[in-house]
Amino acid sequence: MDNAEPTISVRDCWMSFGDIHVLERVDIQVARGEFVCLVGPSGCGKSTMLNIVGGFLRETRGEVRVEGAAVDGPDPGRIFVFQENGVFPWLTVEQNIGFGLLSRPTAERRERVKHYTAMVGLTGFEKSYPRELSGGMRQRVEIARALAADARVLYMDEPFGALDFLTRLKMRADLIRIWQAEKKTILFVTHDIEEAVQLADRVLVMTRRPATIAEEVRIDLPRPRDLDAPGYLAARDRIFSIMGMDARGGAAGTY
Amino acid sequence: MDNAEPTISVRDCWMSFGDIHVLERVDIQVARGEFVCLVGPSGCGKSTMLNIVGGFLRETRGEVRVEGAAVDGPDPGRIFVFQENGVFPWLTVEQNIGFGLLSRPTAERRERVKHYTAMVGLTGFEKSYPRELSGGMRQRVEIARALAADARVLYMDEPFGALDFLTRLKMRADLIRIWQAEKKTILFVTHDIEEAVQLADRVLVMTRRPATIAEEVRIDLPRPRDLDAPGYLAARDRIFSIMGMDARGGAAGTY
Amino acid sequence: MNRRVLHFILPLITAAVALGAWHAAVRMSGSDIFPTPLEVLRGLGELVQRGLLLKYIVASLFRVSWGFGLAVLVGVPLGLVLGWFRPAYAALNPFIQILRPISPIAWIPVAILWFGVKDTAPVFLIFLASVFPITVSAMAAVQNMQQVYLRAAQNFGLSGFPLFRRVIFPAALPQVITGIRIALGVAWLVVVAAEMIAVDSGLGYLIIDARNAGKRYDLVVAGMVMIGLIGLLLDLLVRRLEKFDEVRWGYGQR
Amino acid sequence: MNRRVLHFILPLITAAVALGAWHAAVRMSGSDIFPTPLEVLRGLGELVQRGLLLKYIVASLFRVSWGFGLAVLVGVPLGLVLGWFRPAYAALNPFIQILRPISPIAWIPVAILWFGVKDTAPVFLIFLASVFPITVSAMAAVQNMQQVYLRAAQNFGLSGFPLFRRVIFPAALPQVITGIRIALGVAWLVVVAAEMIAVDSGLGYLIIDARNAGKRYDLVVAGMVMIGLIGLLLDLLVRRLEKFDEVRWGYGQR
Amino acid sequence: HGGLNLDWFAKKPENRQSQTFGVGFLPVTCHLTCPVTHFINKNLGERDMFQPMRFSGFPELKEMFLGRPKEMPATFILAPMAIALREQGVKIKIVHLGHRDGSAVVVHKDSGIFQTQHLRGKTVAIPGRYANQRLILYRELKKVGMSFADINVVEMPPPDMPAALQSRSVDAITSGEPFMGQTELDGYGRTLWQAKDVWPGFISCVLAVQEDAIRDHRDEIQRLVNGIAASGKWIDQSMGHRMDAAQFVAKNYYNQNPRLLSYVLAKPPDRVTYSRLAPLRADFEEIQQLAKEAGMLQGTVRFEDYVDDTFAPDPAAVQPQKFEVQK
Ligand SMILES: Nc1ncnc2c1ncn2[C@@H]1O[C@H](COP(=O)(O)OP(=O)(O)OP(=O)(O)O)[C@@H](O)[C@H]1O
Ligand SMILES: Nc1ncnc2c1ncn2[C@@H]1O[C@H](COP(=O)(O)OP(=O)(O)OP(=O)(O)O)[C@@H](O)[C@H]1O
Ligand SMILES: [Mg+2]
Ligand SMILES: [Mg+2]
Repeated sequence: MDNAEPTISVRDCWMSFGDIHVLERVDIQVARGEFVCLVGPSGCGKSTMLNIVGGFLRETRGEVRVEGAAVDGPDPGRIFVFQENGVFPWLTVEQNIGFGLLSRPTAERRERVKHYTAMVGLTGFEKSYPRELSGGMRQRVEIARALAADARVLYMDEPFGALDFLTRLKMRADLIRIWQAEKKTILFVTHDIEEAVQLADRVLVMTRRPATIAEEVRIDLPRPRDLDAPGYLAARDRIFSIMGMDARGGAAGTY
Repeated sequence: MDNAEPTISVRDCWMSFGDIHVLERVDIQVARGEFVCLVGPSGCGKSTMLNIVGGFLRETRGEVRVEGAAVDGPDPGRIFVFQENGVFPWLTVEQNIGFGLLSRPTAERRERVKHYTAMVGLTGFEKSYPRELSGGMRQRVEIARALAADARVLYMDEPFGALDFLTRLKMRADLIRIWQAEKKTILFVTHDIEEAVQLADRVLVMTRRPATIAEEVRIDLPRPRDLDAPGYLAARDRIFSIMGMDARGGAAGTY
Repeated sequence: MNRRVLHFILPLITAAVALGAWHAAVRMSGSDIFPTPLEVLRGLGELVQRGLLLKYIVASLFRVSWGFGLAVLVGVPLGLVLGWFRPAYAALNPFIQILRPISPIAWIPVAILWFGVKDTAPVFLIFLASVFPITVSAMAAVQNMQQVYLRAAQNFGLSGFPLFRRVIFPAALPQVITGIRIALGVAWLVVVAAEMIAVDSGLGYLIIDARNAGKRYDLVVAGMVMIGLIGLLLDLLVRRLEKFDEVRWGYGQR
Repeated sequence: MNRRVLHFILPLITAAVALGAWHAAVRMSGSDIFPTPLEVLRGLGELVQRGLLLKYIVASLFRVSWGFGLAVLVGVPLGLVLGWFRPAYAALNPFIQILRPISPIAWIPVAILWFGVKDTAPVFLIFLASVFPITVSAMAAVQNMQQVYLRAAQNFGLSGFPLFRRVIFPAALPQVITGIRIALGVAWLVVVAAEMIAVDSGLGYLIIDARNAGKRYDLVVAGMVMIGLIGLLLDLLVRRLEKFDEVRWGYGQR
Repeated sequence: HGGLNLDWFAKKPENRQSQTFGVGFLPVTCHLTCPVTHFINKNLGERDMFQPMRFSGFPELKEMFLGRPKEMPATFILAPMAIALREQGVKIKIVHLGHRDGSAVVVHKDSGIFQTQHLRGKTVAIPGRYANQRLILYRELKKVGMSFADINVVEMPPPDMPAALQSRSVDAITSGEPFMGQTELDGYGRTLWQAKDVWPGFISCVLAVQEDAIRDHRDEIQRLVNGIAASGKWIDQSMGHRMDAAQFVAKNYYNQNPRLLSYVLAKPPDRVTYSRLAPLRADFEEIQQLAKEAGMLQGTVRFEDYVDDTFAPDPAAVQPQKFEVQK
């Protein structure tokens, strides 16, 4: 941790939905400009945690501070990329990507929209409606919309889940490039361990429900990362073993 | 190829939907008991090819023979696992898994249903309805249903797409075990190159639309496969390069 | 707890306000043609005393049950078949669409001509009004059925009637039930029109008869209130159909 | 090409068969009360000659436009608000559900009492019949709106009226339009009942007047046919609303 | 549909259709002789000769009469409508009258309408295009040199008229009783004129019968006509009978408040009368003439085409039934 206050600071966070205890004693610290991945088994509470940080849910107990203030609802400076696709189906690609920019001057808005449309490879689809796009393309619209809004912080909840394999690889590389260029703070949820290891500075591994952070794995590899490098493979296998699996798929526990 | 006729034999298959040419001159041979994966970019025509072999679509031109006869509609001896989940939402897990077994004696049916329910880890959920299950669990129901029907041939169209990462690994291992034990012939579609390399005897790589088979990669590794083994990594990178990408995600082409 | 309060107290408050406003409006208008809520209540009391209320309710429900029941028996199979066989759909759908917007009132002469003025005629009108929504929804249900269910069923060797019974019918059922629910609403809505035909019981008859009886608008409104309440109950009742495990999958949040 | 043939030829064949059967049935019944198709056509011709058909169609469409238009103006905002504010919903929904099943015929005395015998009264009845389906569908549309749209909008700092205009309204629109479509069907369906109130034009009036006019059932059936055809046209027309890019996402195959 | 047993709720077993036939009526004073005849016959223990069938409006009544003549070969119906049906080729005949007088034009008591002339430019509600009230109105307007062009005529089912007048959505209403009397009883209606005063012997409703029935069932029709003639006399015999009729008809047949029927049958007692019910050529020719002028009828049929007066007994010779209501 820096000596500055971390951008995201979750301390002793608990969360229940009625009788369902989802989170127990979760602590998360994300420094300014850091890229942190949250992995964990399906249904453990990753989305719940991210929604609390994002201001869409309120924790049952604990302290959640972002950018120096207690979280009290969503904030346009911190944009969420939703697990369920949140692209507005009644707007065109262009209008969706520009949705967060309506207060900007028209010229700047047009400029930014154009830039991010190109970045996610949707040039030529500006006037298309989401229903005319594939699931993967829709996901890219949402990512472009989040990036275009020029937020300081990005919360991403399995943003690449709907993409096909090749596009997923491409988007990961793009995200890293943008993150490096624009110095964003990113908290990224995924259940794909390979993905976490490819992307993150640190990977936080959650336990099953009621979830807490089991362990933190720091990935000190240069980017772009070589997927055959021993460091990469070691980090990956370490997370597998924390989660009670080995990479060959032999189950060490139930699922 | 063996000297016996291959179980699946596609020769010079062409397919168009109206003006959209999807397949061109596709040749596929799958030997009895072989596990073949079909990979290719999204929308290239993998599902179309599989549906032709499965008897749900008719090729525009070419010869498609399965188990020694020209394909003329679906057949209960050759079960399809659909990309869109084909589990019947009005039946319980148990009833779904037993759907293909209604002509069998009750005792045998009950036995098989129990066995495959356990195999996919759904024991305890026999009386549940699909809507009460997660997407991954539903997918497992469909796989169990296909396996329980005791088909000689399985056609699987991205069957693990909806599963979370850990379950996916587990299911891959299970599928390999079943395939080895029951000597099924499997034609498996995926866009996940890692998955293909983990599973297949041979990987057929399709080009983008209009698709044909670009190349075939034989994976002669023992199972269970070590994901860090050089042979594994080499095969994976070979497929990446056929598809015009490198594993780091640097795009060698557009998407 | 809080939501409970909301859903019990608030409607009561609204009811009180509405009844008060109604009462005040009648009083202020100075007219004594339109009844106050109290007069309506007294009218209802009178009906109960004369043993008519229950009789009328039963009579209307009886007619609706027959007309609606027949509509279900005819509409569901017809709709399923039309949804399945394209040529049948092409041949008949235009006529269904033309017959659909024709008011039951317009059918009264036909009903009398065919069935006279016994209970058959109102039953026929109720049948007519409800058979079209049912047919159309069953038709749409089959046409919108997810292809993958059909393919899965065919893969397991189903065809002909077993395919229909084991897959097409259950796959269409949620939407069919929705159609049935709408149709029951319609059937109950037309009970007034249907009972314009010379019958001597029923809530619709009550309204028409009360209009004929000179200044008995208290009974007219009493009839309206009863129809509204029973309509609400019927709807709640059919909604229970949507709760069955076999069809609940069809109604989730989109 | 083949499908074209199916969809043009088959209905024509059915029409021919149906008209033939109708004609034969009337001839065989020996009764001359019910008209043959030819007589209906002649009746229509007579109406055209007397310049009444167009006038009646316009008059009915005029009343329906007003009643239905008002219903849209009232129902859509009301439904959206009720869908959004839980307490408003809790307070008012039960009454909407009770008022909904009450037939427009039952409202006739009330309509006369309130609006007299000008065009206002039928417009009121049409309004009443169509405002409930619209309100209910707008209500449901907001309640069923995907949470993620709301969250995304809030994330971008929207709230209050801009949130309503830019997200809630467009998100609800497809279902609102479906409600509007159903309501237009209902509005057109009740035109006959509405025109039972002292008016002297309209297709509903045509039917009622023809029923009063001794043996003019050719005109009754002519009125029914016109209502059916125009109802079909109206439905096709509103269906076009569902084709707009802003709402088409809401109607895909499930 | 025979197997559905939908008659479950029928109060009286209707399967006696073979012996008795239906006679249509509406719950209005113009049709009073129908229930009275039925009631008296029943109470005198005579064979049920007909089944009164109540309707809520003329369209349904006419549709039954025309569409299912075997079940309901006779009905009380508006005289011009019966003639119009005959003009349209329906084989029916008027065999008797149902009543005389019993109509009025009523205005709101606060309105400034005191003479027919005052109706100029006003809205007047009439029951329908074949209602005799249209004729009487036409006749009165003509007397003062006016025509339909000078007023605004709207058609409205009589049950809706009192409310329309009370809310002053129309300026005047005219129909049969008891709806006119009701406005007086409730205190907002003022009679402009009674039919009996401006057109003595005014006829609105008659008993019409299918010619097939006249041919095949002469005896039954004769008995029906005799019964109606006799019960008409009976009603007119004493105020006591009128009050009794108001009671039992309101309760058993009309489902109305007896007070209302008592009022219109008593105040004044000759508001509506039930003697002199034989159809007379002069009456009908006047009706037909007026109706032709008013554009209601073509005038293509003659008296003997649409009236069969062979059933009607001489009014002077008719004796009222010997019947008193048991108190
Ligand atoms: N609104 C809610 N009400 C009740 N329970 C909820 C609610 N939201 C989530 N849960 C429960 O909380 C648990 C955690 O859900 P969450 O969506 O956070 O998991 P997740 O880790 O994101 O899973 P996945 O990887 O499948 O997205 C689940 O068991 C879920 O059923
Ligand atoms: N019924 C159809 N009518 C017209 N075009 C179709 C039809 N089915 C598929 N296509 C087109 O054929 C192409 C191949 O589709 P297909 O589903 O086979 O691709 P895929 O390789 O399975 O893609 P994915 O990886 O996304 O599942 C696509 O461009 C699609 O638009
Ligand atoms: Mg999640
Ligand atoms: Mg596919």
